[in-house]
Amino acid sequence: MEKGERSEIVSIISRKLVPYILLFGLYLISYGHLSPGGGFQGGVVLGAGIILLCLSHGIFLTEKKFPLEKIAFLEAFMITIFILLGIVGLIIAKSFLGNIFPLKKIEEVPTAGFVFLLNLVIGLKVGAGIILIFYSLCERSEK
Amino acid sequence: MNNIPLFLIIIPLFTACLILLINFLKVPSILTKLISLSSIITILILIGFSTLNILIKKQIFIYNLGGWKEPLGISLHMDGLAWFSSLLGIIITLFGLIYSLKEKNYSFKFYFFFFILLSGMQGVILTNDIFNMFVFFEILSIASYILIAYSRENKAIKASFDYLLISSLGMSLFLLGIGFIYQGCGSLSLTGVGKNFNIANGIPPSMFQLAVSLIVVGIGIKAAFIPLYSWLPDAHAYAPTPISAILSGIMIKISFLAIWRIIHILEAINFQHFFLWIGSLTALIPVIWALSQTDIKKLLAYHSISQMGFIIASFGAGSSLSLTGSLYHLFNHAFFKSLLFFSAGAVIYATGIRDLRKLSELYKKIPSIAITSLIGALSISGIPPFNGFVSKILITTSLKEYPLPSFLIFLAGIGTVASFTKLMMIFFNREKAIQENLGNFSPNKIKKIPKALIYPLIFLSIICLLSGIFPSRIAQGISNFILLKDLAYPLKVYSPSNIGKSLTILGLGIFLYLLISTKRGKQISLALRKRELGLNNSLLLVLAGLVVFIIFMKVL
Amino acid sequence: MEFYLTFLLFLIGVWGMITKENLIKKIMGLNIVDSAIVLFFILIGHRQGSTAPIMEKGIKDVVDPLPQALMLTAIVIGICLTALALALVLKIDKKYHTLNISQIEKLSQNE
Amino acid sequence: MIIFILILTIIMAIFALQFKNLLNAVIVLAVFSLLLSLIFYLLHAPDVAIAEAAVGAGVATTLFVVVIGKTKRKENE
Repeated sequence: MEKGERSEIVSIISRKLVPYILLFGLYLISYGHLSPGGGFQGGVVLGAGIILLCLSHGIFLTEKKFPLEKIAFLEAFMITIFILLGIVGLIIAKSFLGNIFPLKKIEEVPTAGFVFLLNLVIGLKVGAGIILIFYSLCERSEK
Repeated sequence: MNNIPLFLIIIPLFTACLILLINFLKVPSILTKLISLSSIITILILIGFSTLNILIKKQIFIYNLGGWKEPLGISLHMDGLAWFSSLLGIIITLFGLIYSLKEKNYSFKFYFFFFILLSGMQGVILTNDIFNMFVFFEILSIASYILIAYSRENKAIKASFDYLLISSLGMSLFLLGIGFIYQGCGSLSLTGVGKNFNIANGIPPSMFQLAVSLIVVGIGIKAAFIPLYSWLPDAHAYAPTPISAILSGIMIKISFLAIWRIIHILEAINFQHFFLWIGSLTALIPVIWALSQTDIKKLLAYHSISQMGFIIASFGAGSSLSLTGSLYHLFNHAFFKSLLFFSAGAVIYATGIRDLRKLSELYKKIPSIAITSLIGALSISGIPPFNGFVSKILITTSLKEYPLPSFLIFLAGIGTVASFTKLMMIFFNREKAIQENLGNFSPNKIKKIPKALIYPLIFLSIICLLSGIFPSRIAQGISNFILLKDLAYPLKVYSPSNIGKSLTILGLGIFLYLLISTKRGKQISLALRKRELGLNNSLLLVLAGLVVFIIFMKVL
Repeated sequence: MEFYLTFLLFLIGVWGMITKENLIKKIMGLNIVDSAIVLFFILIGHRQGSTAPIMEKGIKDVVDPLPQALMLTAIVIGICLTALALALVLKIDKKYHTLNISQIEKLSQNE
Repeated sequence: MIIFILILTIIMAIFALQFKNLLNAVIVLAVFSLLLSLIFYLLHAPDVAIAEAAVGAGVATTLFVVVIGKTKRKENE
């Protein structure tokens, strides 16, 4: 993957494109409860943005910015947080993943209750997971 | 109390995540093992707490996920049957964990997927929502694909890939069946499906038949009855030993119990009767292949399918005695098959050889393993006073009205005795194995077996013996507390005629063993061994099985 | 009509899984089967003349949102299976140096 | 409209399975996923459409391409 010839155009365009893809991923995550999107879709878009970076700039450079160990730690950490949030919901709101925040009007992002938080956790986890799958298929993990 | 079903799923999941997380902190691996052990013991204690309420007070624990009640939300139900299978699963998993602690230095990834597997199993048992069941089945399957390929040997990876393709096709069929059910009745919770999805409520018969066939064939791939079992021998044989024991001991049974629940809820009585025939064929045909095997674990894997045949056939007969026999045999098979797999694993650990023909006279070197294997073999062949005898007698008594299936099961019993005589020869025969020029195995190379590997074997042997000695109490208990039916039949298992029958099977089995160990018999078994279905034919067989099921449903 | 075409798509996927010799082609067949089932569920929930299930003011008639939620899960599982199968294919290629199923089976029989 | 795109999708599926060059087949599979997500959008399932486009056309395609790059490119029959 990293030895193939890379054209200048692809490299520049993808460099300009990646921030917008990541932004779109974050948008999908944070507005998941109001418009189409959500944790999983946003996470996949985040992961796809990083993968695009890998494809255009080579996996070495990308791995310097996003090291494997940190991504793996992020993934494990997020899923643990998810279950802990569920247990917090169980203790406070009497049901697993129950809402512990006050509910306000629809269409306000920060007051979506628990859903926004869960979407964020899921999104980061899925994004990290997608990048991990890509890294391990490229066999960076076996050193 | 109602939270217990939730915790049975969440604790393994949380443990898995914790194991993954503490690996980043560079802690010693003993901590991983401690966490695993303590989490399983916690689950065991939780199930113990629920015993009184479920069995004596006949309560059903219902937990609504997220506080949404049944028709809208997902709920977890824990009744007697779920309690039984959950407990069985945890006990076998505990033994598998204890065994795995010393067998090899398994990395944290192994324990991570081990707990994901446990969580998926508990989920399949406890959930009362059919789509949720699909999700848990997939969690279970993905964990098992990875664990089967864990050793990274050529055949293990090939087996895992085959299993992945066949099982994914099956799961797709299952999902298609769920789609038909949702289209028909607009409900996904099993209670709602049972109320609304039947022909009396205006569901077109062809749709009902199609949905039931799709679901049964989809799950049936995991329960491994004929003709859907072709993935099983390789997958169970080349997995690490604790995983083989868990897959054979409990996973295929959980899939079968899911079929059991779905058939009961949809009230597909005709279909249940069909299982009598499927079960008796499943009992017989894999035994023929098992007789020809030379790999220790593969022989055991073929016998897992065959014993599932006994369970399924007995389920198909449908009377209260035969249902009790089915559950009793399921319980017994979980214990003696994991005992046999652990013993085989210990033999492989000690000698490093999997081939039956290369091993001999192991009794002198590892007597403890020889004795536990003998107990397992006697149990599976149905020799008194071990537990296999009791449940096989229950099954044959309940199948008396159906002459052909009971004859097939009789033949399967003879084949079982013969192939386990073949297996026992590695411990007790006196000939030198060198006679067939199969390499040089020197008895001095035997490794010492750590005690942690032997403890689970001893416990399992004791359970095998105890559940054979007190047959009527356990049978009554299963019937009264779990199936909620009275066992009308007076239980006299240890009557002279029953013992005579089992001794006849033993004699005929040993005769069959002498037949196959002649030169002609060896040629036939070599020819059989070479004839294995490829991946393409297995996938085709899944479709063929589906067509057979649909045609059968149409005819009746 | 859409249901029949979806069923045809399903059959094409199954046909690819069964008849193709190359392992990657088999995984593609699996992908197609998954997609066909997703399409089937979405068609079940679809009603003519209704709109997407998004909360806004003044919208009453929406399509059934439940199959869509279910299918998100199914897509997640599908990509997991694809990734796992591809990882196994890489390992198989390393061990057997071919991706042709009949050659692999011949090699593993002779071991 | 939906039926027309669905027929196109089926043709793409057949092409994806029939191409000898695996890289071409993967590209056709990505087109297949995109068309499918268009159908989902027309069937008022925007959530699923986004997921299918991101997963099927984006991530799955790259994974396939990586694996094909690491193994042999041609389907040998």
